[in-house]
Amino acid sequence: MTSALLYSMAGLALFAIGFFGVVVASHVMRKILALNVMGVGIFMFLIALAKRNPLVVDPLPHALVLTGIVIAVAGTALALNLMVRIHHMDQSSQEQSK
Amino acid sequence: MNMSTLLPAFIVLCPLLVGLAVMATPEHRSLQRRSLNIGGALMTLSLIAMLLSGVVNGLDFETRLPLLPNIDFVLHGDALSLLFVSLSGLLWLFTTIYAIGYFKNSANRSRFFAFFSLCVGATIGLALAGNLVTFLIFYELLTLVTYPLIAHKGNAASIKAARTYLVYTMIGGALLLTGVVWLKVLAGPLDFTSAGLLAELPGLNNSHLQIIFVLLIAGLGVKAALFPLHAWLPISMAAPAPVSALLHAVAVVKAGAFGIVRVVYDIYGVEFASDLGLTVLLAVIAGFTIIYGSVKALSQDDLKRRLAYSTVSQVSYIALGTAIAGPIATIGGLVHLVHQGLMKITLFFCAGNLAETLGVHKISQMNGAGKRMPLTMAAFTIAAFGMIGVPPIAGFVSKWYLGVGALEAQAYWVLGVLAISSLLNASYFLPIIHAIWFKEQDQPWPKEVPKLRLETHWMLLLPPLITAFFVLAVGLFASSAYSPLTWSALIASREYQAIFPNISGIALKYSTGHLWVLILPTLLLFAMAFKTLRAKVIRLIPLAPLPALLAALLVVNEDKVEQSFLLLTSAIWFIAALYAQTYMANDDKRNRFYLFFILTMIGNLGVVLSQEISSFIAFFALMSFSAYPLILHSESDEAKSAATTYIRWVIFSEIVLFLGLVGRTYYAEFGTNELPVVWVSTLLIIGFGVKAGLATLHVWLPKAHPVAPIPASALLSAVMVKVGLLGWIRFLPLGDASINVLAQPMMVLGFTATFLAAIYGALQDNAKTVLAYSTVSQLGIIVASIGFALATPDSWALLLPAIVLFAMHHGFAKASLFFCVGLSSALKPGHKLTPFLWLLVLVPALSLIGLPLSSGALAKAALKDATSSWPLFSTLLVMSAIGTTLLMGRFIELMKEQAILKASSAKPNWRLILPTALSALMCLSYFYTPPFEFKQFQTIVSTLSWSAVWPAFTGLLIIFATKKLRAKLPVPPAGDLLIVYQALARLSAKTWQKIANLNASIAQYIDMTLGHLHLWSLSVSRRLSKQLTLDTPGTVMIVMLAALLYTFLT
Amino acid sequence: MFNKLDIEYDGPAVDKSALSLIASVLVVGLLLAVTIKIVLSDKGHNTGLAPLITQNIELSGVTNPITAVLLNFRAYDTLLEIAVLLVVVLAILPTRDHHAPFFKRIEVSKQNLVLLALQRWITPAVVIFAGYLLWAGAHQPGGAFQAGALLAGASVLMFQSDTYQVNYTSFMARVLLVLSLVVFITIGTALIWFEGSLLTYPLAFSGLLILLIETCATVSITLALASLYSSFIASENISVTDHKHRTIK
Amino acid sequence: MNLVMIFDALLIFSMLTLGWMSIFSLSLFRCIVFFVCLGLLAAIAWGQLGAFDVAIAEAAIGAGITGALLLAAWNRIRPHRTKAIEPNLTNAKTSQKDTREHV
Amino acid sequence: MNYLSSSLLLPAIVFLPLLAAIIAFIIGRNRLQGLINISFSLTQFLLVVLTTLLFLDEQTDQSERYVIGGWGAPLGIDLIVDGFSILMLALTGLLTLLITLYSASYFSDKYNASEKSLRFWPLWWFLISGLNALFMSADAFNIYVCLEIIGLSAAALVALQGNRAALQAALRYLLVGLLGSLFYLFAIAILYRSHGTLDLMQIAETASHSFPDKVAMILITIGLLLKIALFPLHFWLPPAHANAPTPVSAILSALVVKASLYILIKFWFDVLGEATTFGASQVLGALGGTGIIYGSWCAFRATQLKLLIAYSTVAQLGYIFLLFPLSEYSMGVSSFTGSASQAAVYFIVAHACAKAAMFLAAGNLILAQGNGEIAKLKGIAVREPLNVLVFAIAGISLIGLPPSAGFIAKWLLLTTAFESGQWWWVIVVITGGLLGAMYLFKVLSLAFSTDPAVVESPTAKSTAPVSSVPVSSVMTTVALILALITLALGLNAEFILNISNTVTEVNGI
Repeated sequence: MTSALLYSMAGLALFAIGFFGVVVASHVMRKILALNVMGVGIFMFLIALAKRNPLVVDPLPHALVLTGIVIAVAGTALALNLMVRIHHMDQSSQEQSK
Repeated sequence: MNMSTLLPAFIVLCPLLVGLAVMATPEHRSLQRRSLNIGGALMTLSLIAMLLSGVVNGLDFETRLPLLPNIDFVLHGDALSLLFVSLSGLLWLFTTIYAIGYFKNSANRSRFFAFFSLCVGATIGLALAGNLVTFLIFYELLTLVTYPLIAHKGNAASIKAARTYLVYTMIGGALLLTGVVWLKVLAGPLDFTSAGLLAELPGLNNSHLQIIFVLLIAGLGVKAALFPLHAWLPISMAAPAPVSALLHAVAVVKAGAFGIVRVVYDIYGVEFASDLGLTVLLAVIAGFTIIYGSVKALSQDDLKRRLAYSTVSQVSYIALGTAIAGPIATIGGLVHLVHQGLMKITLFFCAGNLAETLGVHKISQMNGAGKRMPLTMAAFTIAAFGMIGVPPIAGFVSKWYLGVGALEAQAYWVLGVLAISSLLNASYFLPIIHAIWFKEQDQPWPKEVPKLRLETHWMLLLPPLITAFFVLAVGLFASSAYSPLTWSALIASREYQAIFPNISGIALKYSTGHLWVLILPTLLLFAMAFKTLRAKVIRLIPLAPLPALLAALLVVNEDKVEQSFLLLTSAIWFIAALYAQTYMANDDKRNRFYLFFILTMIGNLGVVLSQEISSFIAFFALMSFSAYPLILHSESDEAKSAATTYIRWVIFSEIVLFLGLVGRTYYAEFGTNELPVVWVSTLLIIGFGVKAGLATLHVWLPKAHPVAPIPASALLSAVMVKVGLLGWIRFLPLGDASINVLAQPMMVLGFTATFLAAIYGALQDNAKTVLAYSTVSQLGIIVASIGFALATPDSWALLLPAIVLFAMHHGFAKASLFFCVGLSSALKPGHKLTPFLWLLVLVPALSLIGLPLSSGALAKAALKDATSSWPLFSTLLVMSAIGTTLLMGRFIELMKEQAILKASSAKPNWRLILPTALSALMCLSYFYTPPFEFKQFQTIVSTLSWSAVWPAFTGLLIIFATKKLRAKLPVPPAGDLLIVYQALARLSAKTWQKIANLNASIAQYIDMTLGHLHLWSLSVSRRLSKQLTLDTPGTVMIVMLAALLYTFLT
Repeated sequence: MFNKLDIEYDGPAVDKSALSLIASVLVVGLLLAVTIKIVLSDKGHNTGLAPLITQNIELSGVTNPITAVLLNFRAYDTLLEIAVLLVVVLAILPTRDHHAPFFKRIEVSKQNLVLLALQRWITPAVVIFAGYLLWAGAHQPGGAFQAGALLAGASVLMFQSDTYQVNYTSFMARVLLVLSLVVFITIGTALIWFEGSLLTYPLAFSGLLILLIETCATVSITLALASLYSSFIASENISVTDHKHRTIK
Repeated sequence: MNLVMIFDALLIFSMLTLGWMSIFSLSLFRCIVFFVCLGLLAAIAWGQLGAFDVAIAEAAIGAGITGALLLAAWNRIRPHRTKAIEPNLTNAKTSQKDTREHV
Repeated sequence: MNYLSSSLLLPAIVFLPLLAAIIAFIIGRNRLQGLINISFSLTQFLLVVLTTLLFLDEQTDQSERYVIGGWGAPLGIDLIVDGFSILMLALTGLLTLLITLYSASYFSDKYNASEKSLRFWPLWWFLISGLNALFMSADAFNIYVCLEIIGLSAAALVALQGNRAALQAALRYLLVGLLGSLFYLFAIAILYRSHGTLDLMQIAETASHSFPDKVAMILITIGLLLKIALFPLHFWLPPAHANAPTPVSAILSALVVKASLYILIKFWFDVLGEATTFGASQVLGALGGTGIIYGSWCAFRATQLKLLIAYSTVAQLGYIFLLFPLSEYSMGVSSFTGSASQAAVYFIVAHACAKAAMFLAAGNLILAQGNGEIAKLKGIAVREPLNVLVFAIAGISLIGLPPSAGFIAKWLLLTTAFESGQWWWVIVVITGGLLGAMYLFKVLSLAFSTDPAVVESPTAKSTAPVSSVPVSSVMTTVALILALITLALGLNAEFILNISNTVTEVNGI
């Protein structure tokens, strides 16, 4: 049970929690958080993958994770922006309706 | 890419391009649109003509484009496709002209004409298709392109109609697609090969082929309006008239029928299909549809819906023709494709004209339309008669070949179907014709367009007239080189190759002897059409029969029977014409009388002169139908009821005759062993029996004769009745012994008629009815002698001249008696001429009774020695004289009463007396005329025997004895057995009514359950979809994940 | 799952419909068991591409293997990744007011001293450290993305005090945002001309080129991430009536 | 079970709990905070596993920027905004009740 | 290596749209905007045509590899172009050209949408570049990045309209997209773990019935099904496609959905062919079948025109998914070369053209009519005859009636179904066609009916206030061109089929 194996299992666990969260959470923010948690999970699996062989560290997964992180943040930003604009739309429509 | 590969493509492309071009023309540029349309139509027609000439002299035209892996888009011009292409090309031209006239100033015409030419383009493509896939492509294109046409008006009714049309055709298209794909997978590329593709392909399992056949036929059946799939046709009558004209006469409906022909012949091959038992299935469905369509048409009041239902039944003729696996039936089916197209398009044009100019949509509103729109209604009548199958016109040709084909394939039930459907056709077309011509206009036209120079816009009038002309021409010149009949025969010969019989025997050739005789009357007939010439023509009418009379007297003719009949007919027609000049002088409806007088004359002379079966039936039908207005002339109530009974019996006789003659021609041509000749002879006997007053079939005679004007009733009983006898002589196989089983009943019927008619006639109170009954009794004698001839075939040589002699005698005597009835006013006692007039009455009466030295005695004597081998016959013959004397005595009593009653002061009219005198003279001296050359003077003397005298005295004794008794007896109604028949008719009508409202209630029940089902399914779907908004898509996704896990890992 | 996207709803965290709860627990457990089984089975390639990368590291012009992979071996991925970032920035940027100046300093009356102090001390340190990170990327852990993110962090700090306003839709901002993608593409396509196929750096200049790309990338990433953040803060692009009352707790 | 193994186990356990809490904790603000902590712990974990580049990136972007964005977004959708304008309570309640079913 | 794999062409196809996006972003709002974009789309189209011609005349039936950075397969990333991808590239090129023409006038000032066009054009070009990159990429992770570009830019484009429904649809679309991509990323990780390389060809060589490969295949299938919107996971597609601006919904329905399908086909048949089982393909087929029925049923009951067309996309996708059960399973490995693949390829092309034409025509009708309500379309044929005609032609192709490309596709599908003996798919396809006819002619019958109440009465609320701007002729001609292409494809199947026939297994070099 090397530490890499432990981490990859943890990564999968995080992925599972994230997926469960996305399916079950009701609020949009929670869904976005869940998606990010899934992302962290996958990245942990990848990084653990890189260290499978204690002697040599495989740099490729690291590059993938780096790109993954940037994409994750981009996706989250867009989702949040849309959420806020929807909320703003509801607010202004409520003001008009009052 | 030379001409032979490009031509089919050009033909298909031309209408499609015209369609697109018209779609692009803006709405207001009507001239450009009109020129485009008509130019396109003409161009396509010329291309088709080129293709036609090419195919005739053997060139092969094929356009082949790669479409799908190992399937090509093939347009192939073979004989069958050309039949349909030329039909649609031709009718497209006329319908375009009609449509331009019809849509004078209505909205979005560009759209209409665009889709119109696209629709024709699709039809031509469909016709030229070389394999089943190309056929399918154009078949579906046709559906798409006809949808906007039906929905053209845009109102709720046409949208609903378009929707139903779509539902049916879409489902049909889907079934066809499945069938074609499945067949393609089984049998590879599906090119149409003339003797059937699947026959030779090895290793195809038959159950699959059967299912595929059912799929294909269901798919095509929708458009061919076979029974369960026909409901869209009547509903889509909401479309404008040109659409329903082209669609239901040519494009859509024919596409289905053409498809069935292609599938049965070029894909399955007829023998292979019949081995699989498929053709029987198709035949049954087609047969049922024919009957169902006609029955439904009966109950429709809307004209276009009635025509729609008649299309439903007519198209199934084609399917029936293909289903009966026989070359002749195929010809019948194929030729009906063209004929039905022509007839139906004429009918729809006329319906469109009525709707457009008078706003008439219902049949009940059509009374008196003939007067307002004579030409359109004439076209309508020709086409309607064609649909019924009246001989010379197109419909008859296809029914004829279908009949013979049915016999060839031993499918006797098909003959039954043909008979019933002709009966039904008559019963839903004749009332319309009656309403048009013979009823007065009882209500103002709903939406009348002001009357122009012509009855309606020339563009609306020309097409129906041309197509009507084509209907007539196709019928009359059926066996000419370029007629559709020869073309279909060519197709059938290519389909059947080896086993194709020579059909020259049953071909319809119209040829009569001494054709020049009919020229003068036909000229007079055409002259009648012009108002100005009408008065002069009426005066010339007596000259019409003279050429025939000269032919009878002067021209040496080896056929004695024809010469004698010709003599009788022409003489009586001449005398009647003279008589009519004065008799009808002050009658207001005399123009109509003279018109039909000439028509009947042509018919009668034609029948006598004709040498061919087809010309015989044609003139026979012409005579019987044109006699109807003569009977109806006085428009009184009894006249109307008499006329209706007369026409009903005529229709019945026509149909029975049709069957009889079909049987006779078939067996004359292809050997008689299969079906006993007895059946054919019975049919012929019944067919001509109606006309010749056979015992139970005579009921129309006593009602019709008294009602008609004197010259007409004279002609009716003297001459027209004899045609039945002529028919028997010509067509009954009197020589051979096989039908002597019929002799017994004939003789019994003959003599019962003679005696019963005499007794019944004696009780009548109207002079003409008495004479009518005397005709019936005299005819009884002829019937009996014919029966005798059947019993002893070898005596026929002797018997024939005797029968002819007797017929001639009866003709002249009865004619002069009828003429005397006309003189009744002049018979008052005390005037110096009355004894002379009484003499004119007594001479024919006494010769009828057969007193010595009279022609009657001579005829009876001839009969006696011809039937000497049977003593009973001659005694009965003598006894018959008693009956005749009874009738004559009663006649004279009535004449005396009338003379006293109408003792008008007017001096006797010479121009009436002269023709009666002439006929009385003819009655005495006819046997000196050339056809009889009686050499032995002593035969006349031999009539002086006692046997000729005692019956007269007994008759006189009975008259005086029963004078008082007869005064007390109530007068029995004129047509004796008619009451029985009418009761029977009422009974069957009641049972039919019960059946009708039984299935009406069933239909209602089905609709109700369907309605509930629909509502229930809607509510279920609403509830389902509420849950199914997948408010838990996540769970669904997870369930899918599980499913995939399972399938992947196990 | 996605049907109820309520934003105001502050109710219980879990979408209570029992069906989805049970099913999801069941299957997620299944998923976990399956994947753990994979991890334990441990078959498969134990070193991945490590040996291959170490062989080619000297050809790549940089010594840090991750930067080599990112900017040389899989340069195409990085290019597309920058494009992704740009897409999101573009989607979020407001479309109005091109004319406002790129950088504006506003004198705000009420100064939050702590914040001001923090800004004054930390921002320069962060900038220097980011520079170092960028430079060290070639041979030690570091690189464009990390430097860019760091600078973005600094800009977040700056925005808190509302003293600086950066207008991301001005021409200058737009050019800077797009700078890295333009540079990357031009270099890539130019290399086709010189070296025969896309993004093959010539041995001599590969180090230099990578550094150039990295710097531009850092600039663009900083601006991109800063604009992402500012879109939530800045009020003008989302006209919210409560502009005046924005108070920070 | 040397010291490093214990540290790893602790780290993993805390990351899992933080992961769970960042989705299903009561209030949204608490979720976001837990998520930022998760980001930091992840950075440490990457360090542990020898991926230093990624550790820095995770710390800067994963915890830094994402955290900042989440907080800013949360700030925009907090119900307090409406209280500031019309402080009456009904308004708050209505906003809560008015959770339209977005089908 | 021949000319294609070394020249500028392949990378240019990806980079040209990127440049176009950058320029559109920088120049912002000015007169030349429409013109520049049209010229870019024209050059893009010419490039694609050139590549297709080059690829065709090489007639080598294998695929062309383009090595980026000179590093070769496992280390660097390669671009690979085979028959199927060339066809998709050509399709993208064509649709880009036409829809750019359409949107040039759609976003012009006439419809006061000019400031929206600022944000539209860059996102549009990023979407196109993503699509092109995806069709050419031969590297698993590279596909992930392309999927992300497409997903994000598509979501942003859907949100362009700005009203609440559009934002809601965009958010849902984005979340679904992200979830799908994460599943895909997880699968790549597993693949990398067991195969040690990210290049598809090399993975294909060592793919086997092993457990990790199967799990990876499951994850990829689930992830991509989410993005393709197959039946049970289709909930996000109708609102997204209905609320997006017309050109966006056209490209979404025609191509974006097909991109993820292309990747699924690539993995299912080429890369992880070993790992797939017949049972699984039946599951996909079943989902496809129910999708056809359900999609058509919802389309029939839809009241908004664009929603109707969106649901018909769901239905049409069902048809393509019948490819999976129908492709021959010779000894367990299914290859993408049988007639089923021809049917699927033809369906994709036919559906793309027809659906794009239908959306554009619908857009024109809605612009002319003022609102998207189907009931309000009564009597539109009088005012907008050409657009109704285009709508009808596109509808005909969707139903699969003869003169159109749809018919050829349906024909090929039916022949395959019969040949492979799975006759039950025939029933599904036929009923699908009939249901399709139902909802198409529901609209057409309204367009034809001249109900006097609506047409003449000026007071009808719907037509009066909303200024129904006359539809610009450019937009109608574009829709017409697309419809004519559908018809042209209907007449000759050889052209498309012999391009796609050069589809080979990725591992068979």
